[in-house]
Amino acid sequence: MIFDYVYSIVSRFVFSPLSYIISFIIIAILAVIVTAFIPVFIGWVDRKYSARIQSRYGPVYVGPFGLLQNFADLTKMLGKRFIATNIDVLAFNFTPIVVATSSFAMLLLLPLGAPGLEFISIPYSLLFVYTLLAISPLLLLVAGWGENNKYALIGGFRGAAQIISYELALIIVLSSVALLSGSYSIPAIVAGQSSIWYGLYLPVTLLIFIISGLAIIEREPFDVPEASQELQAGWKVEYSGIRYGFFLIGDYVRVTVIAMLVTYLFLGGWLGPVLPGVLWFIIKAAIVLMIILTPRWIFGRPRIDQLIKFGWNWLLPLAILNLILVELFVVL
Amino acid sequence: MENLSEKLIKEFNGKLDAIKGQNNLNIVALKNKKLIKKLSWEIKNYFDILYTLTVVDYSPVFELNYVFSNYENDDILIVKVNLDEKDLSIDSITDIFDSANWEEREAYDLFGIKFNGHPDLRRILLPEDWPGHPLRKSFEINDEVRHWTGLDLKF
Amino acid sequence: MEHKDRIRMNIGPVHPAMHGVLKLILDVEGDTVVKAEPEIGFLHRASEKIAEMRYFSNYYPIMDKLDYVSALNMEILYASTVEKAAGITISERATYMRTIMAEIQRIMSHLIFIGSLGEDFGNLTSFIWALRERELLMTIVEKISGGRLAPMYMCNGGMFYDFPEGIDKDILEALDKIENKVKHEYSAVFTKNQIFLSRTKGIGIMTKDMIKRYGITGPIARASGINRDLRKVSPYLAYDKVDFDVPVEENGDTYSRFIVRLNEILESIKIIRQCLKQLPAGNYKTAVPWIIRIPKKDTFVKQESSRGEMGIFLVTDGSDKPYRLKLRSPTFFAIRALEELLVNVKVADAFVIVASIDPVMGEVDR
Amino acid sequence: MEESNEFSYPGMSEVIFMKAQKFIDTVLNWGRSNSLWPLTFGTSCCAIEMMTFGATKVDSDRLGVLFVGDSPRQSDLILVSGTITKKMARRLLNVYEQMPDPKYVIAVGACNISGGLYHDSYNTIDGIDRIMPVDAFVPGCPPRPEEFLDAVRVLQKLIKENKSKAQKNGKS
Repeated sequence: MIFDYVYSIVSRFVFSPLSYIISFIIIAILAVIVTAFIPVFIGWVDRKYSARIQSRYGPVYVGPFGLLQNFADLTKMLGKRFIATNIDVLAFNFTPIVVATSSFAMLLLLPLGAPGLEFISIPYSLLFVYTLLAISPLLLLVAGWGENNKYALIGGFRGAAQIISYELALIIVLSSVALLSGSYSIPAIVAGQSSIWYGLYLPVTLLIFIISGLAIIEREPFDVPEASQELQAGWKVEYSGIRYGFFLIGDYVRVTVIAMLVTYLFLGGWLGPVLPGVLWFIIKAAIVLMIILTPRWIFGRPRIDQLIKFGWNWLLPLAILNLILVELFVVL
Repeated sequence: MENLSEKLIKEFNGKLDAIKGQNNLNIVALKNKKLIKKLSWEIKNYFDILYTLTVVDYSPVFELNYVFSNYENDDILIVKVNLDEKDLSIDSITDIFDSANWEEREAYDLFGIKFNGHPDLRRILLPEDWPGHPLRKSFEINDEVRHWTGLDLKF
Repeated sequence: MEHKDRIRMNIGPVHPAMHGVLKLILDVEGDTVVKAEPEIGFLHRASEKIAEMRYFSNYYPIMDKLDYVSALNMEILYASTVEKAAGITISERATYMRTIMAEIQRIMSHLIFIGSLGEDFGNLTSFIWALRERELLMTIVEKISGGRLAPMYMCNGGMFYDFPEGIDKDILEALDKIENKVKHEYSAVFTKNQIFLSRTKGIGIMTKDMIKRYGITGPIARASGINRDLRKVSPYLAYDKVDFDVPVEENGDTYSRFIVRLNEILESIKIIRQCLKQLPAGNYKTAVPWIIRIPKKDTFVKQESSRGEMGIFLVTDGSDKPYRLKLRSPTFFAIRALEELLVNVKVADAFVIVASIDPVMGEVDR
Repeated sequence: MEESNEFSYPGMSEVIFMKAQKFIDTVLNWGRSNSLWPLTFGTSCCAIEMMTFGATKVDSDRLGVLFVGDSPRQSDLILVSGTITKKMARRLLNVYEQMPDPKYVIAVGACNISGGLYHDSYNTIDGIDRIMPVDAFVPGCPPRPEEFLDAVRVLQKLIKENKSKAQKNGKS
């Protein structure tokens, strides 16, 4: 636990109440660095990877191998002027701020590759992360309303409908994993997989988790709310400058979070022979990340009614059935 | 096809002229523009669609060329109708040939020919506030026309 | 407003999914379109008026920019019209060369269609792949004519240049590659892709009656079971000397329109191969003076362009310029069908249907 | 501007402020020039070549020109490719005004430079610099996709040297 570690160091030099605040500030700075690193690096991976699929090069000139490309994008967004007309100021600004802070919070709660390497540890971290992921329908509706734009409104409605129909499946799947390990805390879940990974004997659960996870973070093929061909950018259509940059950061952070969750819940986290745990974790998470990034570039986009029908008619019953089976398994 | 134009000419005795010998096209000329609807109903038996409608400005006369075609074979029939400059109006044939709808709107837009009974006779290609009908021979493309942007610019 | 839960969406003329500058005014209830009205005219460049100011030989660049996705088809149509009006006969080699160029252009145009259809239901990769394959043929057009999108290759009486040495080998090589991709890769991305099937099958159905009512021709009509292709009905150029089929589908939905065009690519490949085999020696050009005068007459020529039946009504009066030139464009008629076609579909499907019509606004607005 | 004859040295704080401002400008210009997200205002023939510019052979993404295909709000660069007719001109201006500053314009094709083929048409705008400030022109009818790369390079250079129209007009 990084916070405790920092606090123990700081409290040697500064008296108690102040040291608490100082260590919070240090943690915040560290978290910002980590959070800023993720969109820059994962975004670069995404762009390069998509370029390779499309037999292109992708960014080349900015930094070595174009590594700084997304950093340049964010820098540019900082320097953009703000432009919007007839917006609901509160609703308009609410969404990017919450997206940014919830992305921070998710990374604060998740262990970064080894037990004890999380910024703040609480016993129900998994539930908390789920809550932060599932906050989006509210955000989408508020943003779509606040932007005073028809595309955004339709996008917001679509997004809320989509996420509500998939988040139920996600929480049920999470519960079945928690049931199996007897805990909502990630280290305990990982420790429960020391004999065999949950993903190996719960492959259906893993599949449901990935699908509903993709739907919740609106990654293609589930990007119906922002459907750039129909709704331009859907509920993001009016956002410019760094507000849009927050969404960019939020997008990539949430993709990373889903990849990390898959690794922790189903692929044994940092468990693995010979190599150190962190390395194992990075290898697993990278593979999962690549798998998650791929559908965007090879699938089209289903229609919103097909998507929701799939969610309610297939995914949710399957998840419930899965939960019952796991429960039976645990009880017997 | 020769039969068709002859048959049509017989039916509309005196009102329809045959023009032959031009690139093997079936061309008939309709003398009285009020008969265009009757003729269209007759043509509907043989042809499916209005292929295109060409207006030619021989001021003071505007010549309308209705080109009919069908899906089964290669035949086309051209019906020529002359309109006088003073009375640029003719009955619309949209209720007979639905494909004439936008062609007639285009003729209205570019030549200013009124089609009586057209369901939605508006400009189709040019902005609503465009002055004049540009494809007429009398329309002169001068600097004023070329520099008109329809915008209220300050610089 | 009487309907309180209706939203009016003005889509286009600037919209990532709009083909060119088509504007759609959609009345939307929830996610369903209840009323649609296409609006055109945003690319009306006055091609017909300009024709009255240009010599017959100087009008080719404008023809190029009409249907800019299949520019060579347009050039060939105009050349045929002028030659018919002026009584110029072209050599047999020229007809074969024109057939080859027309079919190359048809493949390129259909590739763009396939790509943009893929893009409109969210698959950007298919679009970039289609452009990649198109680039193979683009290189060949570049080698032959020197131009890319607007090649300016045809002229009155034939072509400006002969085929360069060894081009047939290049063409065959490119065709092999494209045939391979179309048969294998595209079927994986499109015809075997469940999402694509669910997005296109049974969507935007055009009945035979609707096709005839609106006067729609070309691949869209053939997708609805109307077996009409001017290349077969009234063969021009060298189409009566080659063997090819006309792909026809019965359903009339978006999927059929896609399959018809996909199969047309394969048929075009067949035609080009035969033409290259039969290509006779001889003149590629009949000597025609740059400025010609055509006596007073009406000429009407129609040909099968990649989008349907394109026609030119040429009125000449004995001068060196056309007196009136009217272009009959196929998508001008097809776009009007959108008012009926888009009613009661989902907003997302509306875009796929528009893409399946494959409009090129340069040709619609002229 | 009033001219003053007296010459005074800037104070320490002013120097630091100016230096800091210059540093921030340099960083921002670096970001701006390397991340030009285009709004693809494709109306006609040039639009097809513009797509080729983003596709396999030429690949605009190498220069950071990412075709997001999104709204004007998120774009920095408007690629006006294709003839602008009079009906379209007001839409073009409308879209241009929806883009946040600093924004740049590249006019593609002969029609947008001078009218080109359609110079004697009654319905086209002869050169869009008549209605909006243009940073770079791409000649050709239509231009080859490689020429787009050149225009982007020119624009990047202009931005880095603080010479683009947006920066000159104080809108950065």
